[in-house]
Amino acid sequence: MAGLELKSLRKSYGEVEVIKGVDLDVQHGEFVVFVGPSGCGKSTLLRMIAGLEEITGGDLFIGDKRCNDVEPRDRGIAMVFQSYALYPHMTVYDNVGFGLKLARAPKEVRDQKVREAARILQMEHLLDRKPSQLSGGQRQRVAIGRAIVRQPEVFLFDEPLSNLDAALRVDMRMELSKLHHDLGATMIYVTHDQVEAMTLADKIVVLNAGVVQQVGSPIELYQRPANLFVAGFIGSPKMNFVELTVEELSTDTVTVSGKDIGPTTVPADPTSLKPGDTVTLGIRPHDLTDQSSGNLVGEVSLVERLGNETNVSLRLPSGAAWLAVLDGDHELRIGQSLPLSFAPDRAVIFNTSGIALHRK
Amino acid sequence: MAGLELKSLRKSYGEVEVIKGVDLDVQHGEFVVFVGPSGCGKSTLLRMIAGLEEITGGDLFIGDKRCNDVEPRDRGIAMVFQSYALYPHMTVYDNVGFGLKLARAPKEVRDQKVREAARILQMEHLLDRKPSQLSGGQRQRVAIGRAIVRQPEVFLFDEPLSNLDAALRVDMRMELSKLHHDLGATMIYVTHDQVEAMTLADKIVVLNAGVVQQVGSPIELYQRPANLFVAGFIGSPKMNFVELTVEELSTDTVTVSGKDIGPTTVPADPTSLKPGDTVTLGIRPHDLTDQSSGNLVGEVSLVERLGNETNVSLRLPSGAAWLAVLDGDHELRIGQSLPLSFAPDRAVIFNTSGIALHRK
Amino acid sequence: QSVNLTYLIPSGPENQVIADEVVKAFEAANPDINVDIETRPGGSEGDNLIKTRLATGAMADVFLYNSGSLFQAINPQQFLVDLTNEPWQADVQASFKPVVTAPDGTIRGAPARAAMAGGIYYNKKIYEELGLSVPKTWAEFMANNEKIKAAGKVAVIQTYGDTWTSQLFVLADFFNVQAKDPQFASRYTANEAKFATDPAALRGFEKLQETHDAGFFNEDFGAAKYDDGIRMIALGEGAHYPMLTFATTAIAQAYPDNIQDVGFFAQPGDEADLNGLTVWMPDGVYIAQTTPNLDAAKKFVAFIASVPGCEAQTRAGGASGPYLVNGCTLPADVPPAVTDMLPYFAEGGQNAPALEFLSPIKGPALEQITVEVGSGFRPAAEGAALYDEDVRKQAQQLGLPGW
Amino acid sequence: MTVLSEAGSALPHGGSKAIRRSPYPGWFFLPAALIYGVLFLAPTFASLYFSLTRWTLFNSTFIGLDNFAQFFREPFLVQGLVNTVLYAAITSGLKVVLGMLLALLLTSAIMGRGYLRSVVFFPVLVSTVGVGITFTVLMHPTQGMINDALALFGIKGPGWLVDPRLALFSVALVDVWKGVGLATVIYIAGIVAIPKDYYEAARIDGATKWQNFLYVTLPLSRPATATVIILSFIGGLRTFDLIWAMTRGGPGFASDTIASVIYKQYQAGFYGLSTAGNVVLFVLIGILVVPLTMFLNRKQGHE
Amino acid sequence: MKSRPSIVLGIIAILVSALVFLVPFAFIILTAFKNKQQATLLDFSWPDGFHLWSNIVEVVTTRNWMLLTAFINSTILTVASVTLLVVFAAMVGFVLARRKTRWNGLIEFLILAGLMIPPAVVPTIWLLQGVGLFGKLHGLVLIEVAYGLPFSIILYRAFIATIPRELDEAAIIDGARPFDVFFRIILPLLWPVTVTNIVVQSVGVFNDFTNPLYYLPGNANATVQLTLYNFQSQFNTSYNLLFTNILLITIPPLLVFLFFNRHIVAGMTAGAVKG
Ligand SMILES: Nc1ncnc2c1ncn2[C@@H]1O[C@H](COP(=O)(O)OP(=O)(O)OP(=O)(O)O)[C@@H](O)[C@H]1O
Ligand SMILES: Nc1ncnc2c1ncn2[C@@H]1O[C@H](COP(=O)(O)OP(=O)(O)OP(=O)(O)O)[C@@H](O)[C@H]1O
Ligand SMILES: [Mg+2]
Ligand SMILES: [Mg+2]
Repeated sequence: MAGLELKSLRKSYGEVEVIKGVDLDVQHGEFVVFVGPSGCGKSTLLRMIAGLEEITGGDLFIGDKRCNDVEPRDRGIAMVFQSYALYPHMTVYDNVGFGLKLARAPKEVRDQKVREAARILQMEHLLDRKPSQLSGGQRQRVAIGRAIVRQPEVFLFDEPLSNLDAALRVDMRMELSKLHHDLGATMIYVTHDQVEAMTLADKIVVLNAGVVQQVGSPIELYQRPANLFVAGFIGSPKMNFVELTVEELSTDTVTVSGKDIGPTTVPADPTSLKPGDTVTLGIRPHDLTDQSSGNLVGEVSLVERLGNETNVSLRLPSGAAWLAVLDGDHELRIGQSLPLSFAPDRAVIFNTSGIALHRK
Repeated sequence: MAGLELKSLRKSYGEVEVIKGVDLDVQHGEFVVFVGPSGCGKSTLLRMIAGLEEITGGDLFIGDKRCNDVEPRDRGIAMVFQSYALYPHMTVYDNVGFGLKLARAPKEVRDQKVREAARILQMEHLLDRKPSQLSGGQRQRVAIGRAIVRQPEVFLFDEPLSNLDAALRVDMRMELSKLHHDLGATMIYVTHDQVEAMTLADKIVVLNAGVVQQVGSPIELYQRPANLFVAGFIGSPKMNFVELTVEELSTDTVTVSGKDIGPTTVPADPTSLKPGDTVTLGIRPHDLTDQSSGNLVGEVSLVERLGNETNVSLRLPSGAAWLAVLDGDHELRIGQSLPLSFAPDRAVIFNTSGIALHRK
Repeated sequence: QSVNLTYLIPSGPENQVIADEVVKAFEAANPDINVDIETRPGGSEGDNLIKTRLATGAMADVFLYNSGSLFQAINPQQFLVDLTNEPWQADVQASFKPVVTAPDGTIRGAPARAAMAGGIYYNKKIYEELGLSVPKTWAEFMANNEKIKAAGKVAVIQTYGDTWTSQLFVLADFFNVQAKDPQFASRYTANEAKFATDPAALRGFEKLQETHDAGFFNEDFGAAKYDDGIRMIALGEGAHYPMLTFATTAIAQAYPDNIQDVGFFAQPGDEADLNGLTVWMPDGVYIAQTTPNLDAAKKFVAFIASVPGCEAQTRAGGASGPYLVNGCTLPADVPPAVTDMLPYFAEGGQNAPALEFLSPIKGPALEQITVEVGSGFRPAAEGAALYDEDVRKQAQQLGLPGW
Repeated sequence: MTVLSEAGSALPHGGSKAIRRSPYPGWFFLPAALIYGVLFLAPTFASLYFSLTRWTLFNSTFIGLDNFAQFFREPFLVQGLVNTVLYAAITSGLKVVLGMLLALLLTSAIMGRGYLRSVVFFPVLVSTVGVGITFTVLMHPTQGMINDALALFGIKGPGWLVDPRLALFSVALVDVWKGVGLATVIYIAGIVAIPKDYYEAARIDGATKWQNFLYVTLPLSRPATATVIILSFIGGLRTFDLIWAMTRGGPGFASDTIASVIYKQYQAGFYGLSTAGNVVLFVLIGILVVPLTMFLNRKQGHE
Repeated sequence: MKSRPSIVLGIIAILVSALVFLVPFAFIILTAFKNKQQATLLDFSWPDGFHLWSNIVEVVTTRNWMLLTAFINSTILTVASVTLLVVFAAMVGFVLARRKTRWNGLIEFLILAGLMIPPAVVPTIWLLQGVGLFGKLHGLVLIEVAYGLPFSIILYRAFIATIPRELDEAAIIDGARPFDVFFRIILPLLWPVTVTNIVVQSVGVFNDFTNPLYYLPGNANATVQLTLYNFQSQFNTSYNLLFTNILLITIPPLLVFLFFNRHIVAGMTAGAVKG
């Protein structure tokens, strides 16, 4: 049984505090994904869980044991380092098998497991190479291989697929998902890839500047972001925001309007609002459709045609820069004005502190 | 003027040939993206262009000069290494300014450029740190910074954004695009991110196992892939394929049918085909819609709900595993059968050697 | 039941050869005793080794070491076996006994080698050629040098490439010092006489300076080595070479064809009738207190100090001077340099032990000072004064009274 | 990259008392500490007592600080001190510079590399005695090869070892000749440890060979430089064997260093005095070397 | 760009090295070819005859083949002490470089002290006698280890910084005990440094003269440097034999160097970490 419990965990490098009190519960067998902007402390948190980074404050429980001072070796973890950290003097085979060798696994078992991992990672032909003879993505796969052969209670993955091509990434994602399923191990996974986060996670943890912003299932985070940060961070392309003024309140809707958008009634929790307040309305680029009878109009400033969809950058009358993702291929002129619409129930209202006011 | 010309460039590491005769023309000011599976030789090619890897065979022209044996210094290039290769003994500031220092740029100019780059890369607060005190993404940005301050004729980027979060990645993509625009420099860019490739490239080069598969504009590659490999590689999720039999040929259509799909007439070049031949039909997951009156039916094996769209994995009657990306959020049961349809002009026909038979 | 003895000697081929021969002869006479020869560095490195091994109780059974002041410095009373009452002491010449006598008056050693002297080798051919005769006074010596120099030859060979050779003019002058002041040694030991202030003692330094200032030296005197000196004197490349007489063996070995050309005389003093030789007592052999084989060791020492012992030595190394054991004779065909020495030892001849056998103090920096004086870097008086300082340090370190 | 936790680090929270064992365990010191402590440190510190005595090895008399007083009265102490520092500075300076250059040459793709490496290292292997004799011969003022060679160019060579102004420098040069191979192998180890990525980055950044050296090799071979400087500087301050073999501190006292003065005292049997001298030399070296090491170790390139 | 060996530079280097390094060497060889008389002249003359072989025979057979005994002793001494030295020093260097504690300064000072103070011979002998190691080969081995440690530790300490700490971490996560981290990761990656250490220390121990002289007396225990004294005394030296001997005892360390030199290769840590 290896759930995890983090209790106001803190970490400072000298003066700089990079983890500012993180509380988190991870159930045994859960697949938890950490996301957050570059430098927010994801790797640090992972390394603290692994026992590689001294914990400055707070408590870490693995299973039911306080593990602040337990040696990494005794924590029952495996980890894929962001920097790979391959043993340069060993072949791929030995790199992958090193953990098993240390655990004194019989040679045949080791051999079988290493080959199995190599198969999963599509690197059977590389087993005799040294890390210096591998491409970036191949090295990354070796790093994954090293972790997965060990079948520990807890897996820690630090951006394990960042250097793989799309097809391989999809394959690997599936393999990891399968592994998770087969082993029933707890997995903690750092990624910048939204698709990965969305598809793999039982639970996503959004970090920003060392603070947890929201913890929830992928769909929850996407549909009911807790605050502006999460709203902006989850979902790609990013959610569009515009500042509006509260016009009217009902029990579970708020009517807002502003320079860019005429009066629109959005489902929201109005309790903390009063008419005249400034709020931010957020709407995802995918939720915008080009419709002549739209509730807003933007001037096209950039068009990216991806084939099956078209990304349109727009400038709203207030000057706000928005993005719309339109289905299919559209030929648009830069400078032309484009009327857009959205379904109000797709929009989210945030108060001035950035807290989302979801309908209860 | 710094176009590039690669003439049957080859590279072997001992026995292993990793670049097997690459021909490529890059115009001055063009933005070329290299894509290809992990280990296909992208980095090697970049390093050959940079002059870091000895050229085993063929000729490399930069501008109009044969550069096989020219020192990297004299090639007028800047490069972002896949492994960053930051100078561990220098601060971020010095890392970024190093090239300028070597070029004996005046101190003020250097300072101004370094700070400008830091601003662009959102790392102004990190200038005094050593690389070892940075997170993975921060290091990557330093690596980018080091290249962009130098304003060379040719930029070489090796997966420069792979470790950045989505938001930052979008920002950086825009900044690179802007830089390209402002400097008019030639850029060669390796990425695994389809969106990056599609949005940035004037021209995409698809590599596989050291061989160029296709060169073309993003939309061309997406819509008219030259072969099965490109078709499968470009576009995410991957194109679905199914083997069918040719039923009928007209001047510019081919009618195919098979176990999974009833007779369908697809626009294609029929010249090399005759009825009864086996061909492969490809259709992108995004081009599949759930329609009760569809031309095929699959059994749902996995559902990934991303919020704005839903990825559905299907098993066709023949056993082929397909994926459909359906707009919006769908609740589907695993095991249920799902009828799908596609517009025939979205489908691509490949002959048995995997060559696409596009209508002329 | 055979006994194993270890015998520690200074290294070097000639020492080795002699020791081998002695041991061979001894073993032939005492088949039940087996002697292993062990070597050690010579010079001060050797002094340290000897002291260290004595101090740590790790000394060989029998060892060969200097007599005189160095002997005193190894605490003979504490570490060496008392040999006063050995029967063979009767045959040891009386002049040797004091230099191996511990402070308590017991004799702790036996003579191991032939006696040596310090003086001046000269090349007989040059002397013949220029019609010179052996000088009895310093003035005559300098006059000879003058003539030799005028003939375009090197008058005095100096070899400061081996610094120790530079001391000879000072050390070999001691007979002359003693002749003037018989009490010098004891006054010197008692901190009453000084080289710088005693005119007779200062002469040694002055002589060195004079010969240098007169330009009598070979051009490369600063770099030449002892071996060069030997060659030059043997081959007539130079006329005089102040040296210890053990060089005779070396010359005989290296230049057997020229050994007849090399003669020897004592370093002249200022008066012709006070002409005598400064003598170096031979090394002694000693038995360490720690030996488990005292009887065998005593037998071995007795053998060395016996006629068969010196015969074995002569067989192996030739003769370089008189042995201090009664009954030991030199063969008839000894080289002229040895013959030249003998009169000083004979009845009526004049000789005196070198200062280091009369006083425990010998400043360690003497050779460097004499190099300086002999190279003209430092005047004789200053050199002597510096040496007095050096001597003082030594005396203090020895804890002698009166310093 | 980041610091692993250390044993016994004070934890702000109570909780379990389980001592976290460092991955860098203290007991790794044990075998070395035992051997070094027992066989070197203990006797050495014990012997410090003898610096306060008049010591013949057989018995010692306590004489307080007299030995130190005597040591500071040594007639050529000041000159010896100057010589010592000069000698150490020259030899270590040249070893660092030449060692670095040779190592650069010998790690580059150069014809005959294996041969050159061996040749450069060869002098390290030859016993000091042999080197001493060989060079006294080569440096002989009238028959020496060096002066013969100079004579070919019409230069009258100096008396390398005979001229009191030159002797120390001549010995220093021979010391460099003998020791540069050692510096070179250390540098070679240092240079090969530098990942080639950095050179590639620098080449792309437009570095010339010289700049490559200045900004990449030099800073990143800092471990080697630090080692070579410390070892050769301490070595230089302490050596006497080559001086002893070649000039015995001469001519006269011209090439005496503190170490050779001490050695001579030791050879003369002044054991207490030489121990006192060693204490003085130790303090002197400490004064020079401790700040130097602190400086050299202060900001290591990596980590 | 081109990795073709630089020929011009190579030739210049070879010529210069020949002049600077081989001329003195030539002197040693020439002298080894001469007979005693000619060798005594100590000059660069061509040997009058070929005496190398007879010199070798004489050198080797002198004193009951003492040189052979000495070779065996020196080899055992060298192999044993260098092995211990390398392992123990690397262990200390490793922990010292990786773990920062407030004791580091003191420890480093004590190590430096080993380079700064000459060992005290007599107390050491007393000590060795006390523990029964005096005059024993293994006693001398320990002495050599003790005296060689500072150098090796300093060398290792400095170089451990060149190994990315992530590798330690990766190994720790893989379940490595400190011992494994050290022997399986650190030590192999420090191979060039170890080679340097081996070469330097072997030369030092093999050519050591003072320590065997004091701590290991006795003919049966002679080491190679001591054999030089067979031909050299205060007043008389057979230069031909001395130099032949020097030549002979220089060969084994040279072979050691030639063997290990090939192992000093670049790029040990290539491909280990990204960033
Ligand atoms: N030194 C080497 N010896 C042998 N093969 C090598 C060596 N270096 C690289 N390779 C091989 O060359 C091929 C191309 O490597 P390259 O780094 O160019 O791949 P890449 O396309 O950049 O891959 P990635 O996307 O994973 O970075 C890889 O299959 C790699 O294993
Ligand atoms: N040794 C250090 N000293 C000071 N600050 C550090 C040190 N190491 C890391 N940091 C800082 O700690 C913060 C968190 O780093 P961490 O590596 O956890 O980020 P991350 O979330 O993994 O980012 P990325 O996605 O870029 O990898 C960063 O801002 C980084 O600059
Ligand atoms: Mg990270
Ligand atoms: Mg790559």
